[in-house]
Amino acid sequence: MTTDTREIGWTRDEMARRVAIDIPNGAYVNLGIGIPELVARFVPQGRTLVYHTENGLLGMGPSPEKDRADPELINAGKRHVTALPGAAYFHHADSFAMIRGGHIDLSVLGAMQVACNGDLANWSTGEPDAIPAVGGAMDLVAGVKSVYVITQHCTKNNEPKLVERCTYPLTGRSVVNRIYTELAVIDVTPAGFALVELCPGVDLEYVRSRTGAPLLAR
Amino acid sequence: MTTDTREIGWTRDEMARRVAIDIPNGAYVNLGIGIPELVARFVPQGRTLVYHTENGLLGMGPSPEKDRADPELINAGKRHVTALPGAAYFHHADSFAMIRGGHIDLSVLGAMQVACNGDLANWSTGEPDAIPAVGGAMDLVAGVKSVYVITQHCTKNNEPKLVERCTYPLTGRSVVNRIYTELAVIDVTPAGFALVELCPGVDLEYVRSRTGAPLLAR
Amino acid sequence: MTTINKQVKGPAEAVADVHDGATVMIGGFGEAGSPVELIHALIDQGAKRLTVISNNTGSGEVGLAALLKAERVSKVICSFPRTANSTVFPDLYRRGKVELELVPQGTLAERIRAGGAGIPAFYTPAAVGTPLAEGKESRVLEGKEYLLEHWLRADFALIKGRCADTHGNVVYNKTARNFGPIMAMAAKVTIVQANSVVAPGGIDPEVVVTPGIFVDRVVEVPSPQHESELVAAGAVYP
Amino acid sequence: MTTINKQVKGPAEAVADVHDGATVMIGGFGEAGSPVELIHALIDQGAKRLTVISNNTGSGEVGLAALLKAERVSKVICSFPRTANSTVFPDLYRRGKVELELVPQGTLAERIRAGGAGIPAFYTPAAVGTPLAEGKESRVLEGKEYLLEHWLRADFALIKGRCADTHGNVVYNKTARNFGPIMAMAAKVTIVQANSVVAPGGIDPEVVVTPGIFVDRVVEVPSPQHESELVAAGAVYP
Repeated sequence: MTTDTREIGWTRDEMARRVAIDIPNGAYVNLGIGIPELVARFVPQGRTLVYHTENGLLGMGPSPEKDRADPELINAGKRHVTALPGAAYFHHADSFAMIRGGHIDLSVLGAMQVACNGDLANWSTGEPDAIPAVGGAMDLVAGVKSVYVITQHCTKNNEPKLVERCTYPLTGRSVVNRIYTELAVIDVTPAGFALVELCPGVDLEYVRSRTGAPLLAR
Repeated sequence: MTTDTREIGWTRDEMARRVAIDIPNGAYVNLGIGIPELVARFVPQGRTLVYHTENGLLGMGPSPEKDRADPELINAGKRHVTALPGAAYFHHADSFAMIRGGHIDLSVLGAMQVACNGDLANWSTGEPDAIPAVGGAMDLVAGVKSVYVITQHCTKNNEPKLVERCTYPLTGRSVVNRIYTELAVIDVTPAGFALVELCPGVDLEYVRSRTGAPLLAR
Repeated sequence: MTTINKQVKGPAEAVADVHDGATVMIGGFGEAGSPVELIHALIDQGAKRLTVISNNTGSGEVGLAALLKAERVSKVICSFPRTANSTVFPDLYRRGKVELELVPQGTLAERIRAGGAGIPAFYTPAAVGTPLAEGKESRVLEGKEYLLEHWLRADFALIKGRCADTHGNVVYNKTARNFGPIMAMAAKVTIVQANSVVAPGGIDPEVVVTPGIFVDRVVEVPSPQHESELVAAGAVYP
Repeated sequence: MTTINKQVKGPAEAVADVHDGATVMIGGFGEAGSPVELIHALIDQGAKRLTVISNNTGSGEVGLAALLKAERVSKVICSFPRTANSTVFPDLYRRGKVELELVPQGTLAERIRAGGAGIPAFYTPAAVGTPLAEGKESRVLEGKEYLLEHWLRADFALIKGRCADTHGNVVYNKTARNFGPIMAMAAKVTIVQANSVVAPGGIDPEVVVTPGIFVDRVVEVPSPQHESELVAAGAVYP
């Protein structure tokens, strides 16, 4: 069930499920905070994914029952998690060696803006009174093999998040490979945004009208 | 007992014992291959030294009884050793982090030549058909807090090992703090070699005659 | 009989010599691994104008947040100074009471590790092309752009372990390990609070995470407080 | 039920795809940690013109020395190519049959670790002012001179562990750990021989030394041979 109230397009859960379909068996995956965390719920039957959380655990499992939570077993979002058989704990330099060294297959992140050249902005609005906080996002996009973004297609004010050029401060340059929104799955290609799949019931022109840069059909 | 046949000066065991006297309780010590290894036998009563071997062990103990040797528990000289209570194993990058990061208090090394500015040559004669091999010596002299050299005062051909300037390829520049030979204990100071102690029965002029650079008396 | 014993009586003794103006690394990611008792002892001790290197800035008004609230910290070097229930740092920052050096988390970890390993500087791809690259030297290596980053070292490190021996060997609890092992390497004086302190031999040498050479003092805190429980209970320190 | 299983049948299958011209990291310090069975399988497999990165060059005519003797190696990157009972490398080197890149041991370890950690280059004080600094970029940082050193990476790593699980997590035996954990990080394909291979959960996550993410294949070799015993017995491989 979902509390999502939009009229067309995938729900958040459906978006997360759509991401999960694209992740191959045995992949090492880092999930960002927020919507990306949902992806872990939808691993297709017959696949095993190994979740990495940058605070020092590979083989992260689902939330524990409440009375079994350990305040020292948490994920990057500071939520209680579990460790599955085959897990390993390690320190922060080793954890980011996994990230920076290209050992993580996939990072699924949220976004404020994605540009058609793959630039990502997801850490700061750049407003003067904002408390800047970057966490591991810049290391993730610079290091992992593939970066998928999962995000609503537009902001609450209906401004496109998929744009010609990011106006918010960048997290990384030319780092995003694929974008999952409630309307479509879109690749970032050398020619710009390219449609992979439309949500059933959504038409291409509508997606284009909600996108701030040209969208190639395949 | 010693098989040493020189007529004057300390035996090798006495040299090693003289080094040990200068090492404070609780020091972390790396011993080079050869004469330096003898130092471990002479830790003064009431002191505990923690021996580091760069192949991944802190808390190295003496050789095991023969039937208890493990071919995978060895020191940098590839000899069988033991691990004392309070020991720790670690990998090579961590081991040299201890060395390079200045965590090891003292390295005791052999030498081919030591110059009066502290330059050390102990890895290669530079001869064209020699197989060059450096091991961890360059990392040790660059990283540990103090470097002591333990060596015969002269070569077998009676050439001084304490010299104005090394003619052999260097291991490190201005790295030696103190030298222990069969004749004397000598500091490397900004003014050059300076006598700390003579072996009983050895006189200063004799040591000077065997030394290739000026030797200051204190 | 070993004559090495790094155990000190309590948190107060452990942090007694932290001086005004010191740089202090404080372990933890969120509350996991946060050495609450050592931080509280540091508040009691009174050292001022500290530079704190830590991934976050604490929550509520206990632990690291309480140290900030007491205005003992003039600069914070961290990756993520906001968290749930974190109001102290944002307030001080907006009022210009504390300086912030924001560092990507992996760069923060690597700079600390470099400090411990004697590597004064290294190249990393993180933050290239972003505002955090401003003023930094960059270089193309094998066709890709990298930034030059410098080591971080500290006067003191405050760390929480699960078990330590009197030689200073430490093992951790689950994801509370995080910054502990690298901060232990990078500080002149490393202070570890552990749920238990045992004799040498009490920790298998194969499973030691932080070898004793990196640790100067260990203090036993058998039942450490958890930040989230303190915050939930409305606790304020002191 | 996990659908990840990195175990392969035997050493031959494990090294089957090592190609001519590959760069191969081989773990071990002297005989401790030397993956003798994997090396012998590599000799049987026949790959040529290899670049081998390893601390030493083996002894007698077994293991790494046998690989050299078979003239499969065109270049060695190591810190100490001489040891007791080591005649194969010196002979090949004097005859100009093998190239040598001599690297200080700590720089070798750090270059490998850098390769695994995505750090393309770093500064180190080791070898400053020595012949091994020739041709290297140097730089003064905080008043001290350092050399710029570049990462080392490999196509394959051959490593010996004590126990591995089918996800690739590894623990080691005593000082046989040495280069294993960092080489596992730095190779595209990391192959581990272990005395035993267990199901996930068979190794406590707190004591894992090499997390499975760094390992591609594990092979069980229940009673591995020791180089010194083979040499003492006059063994020659193949």
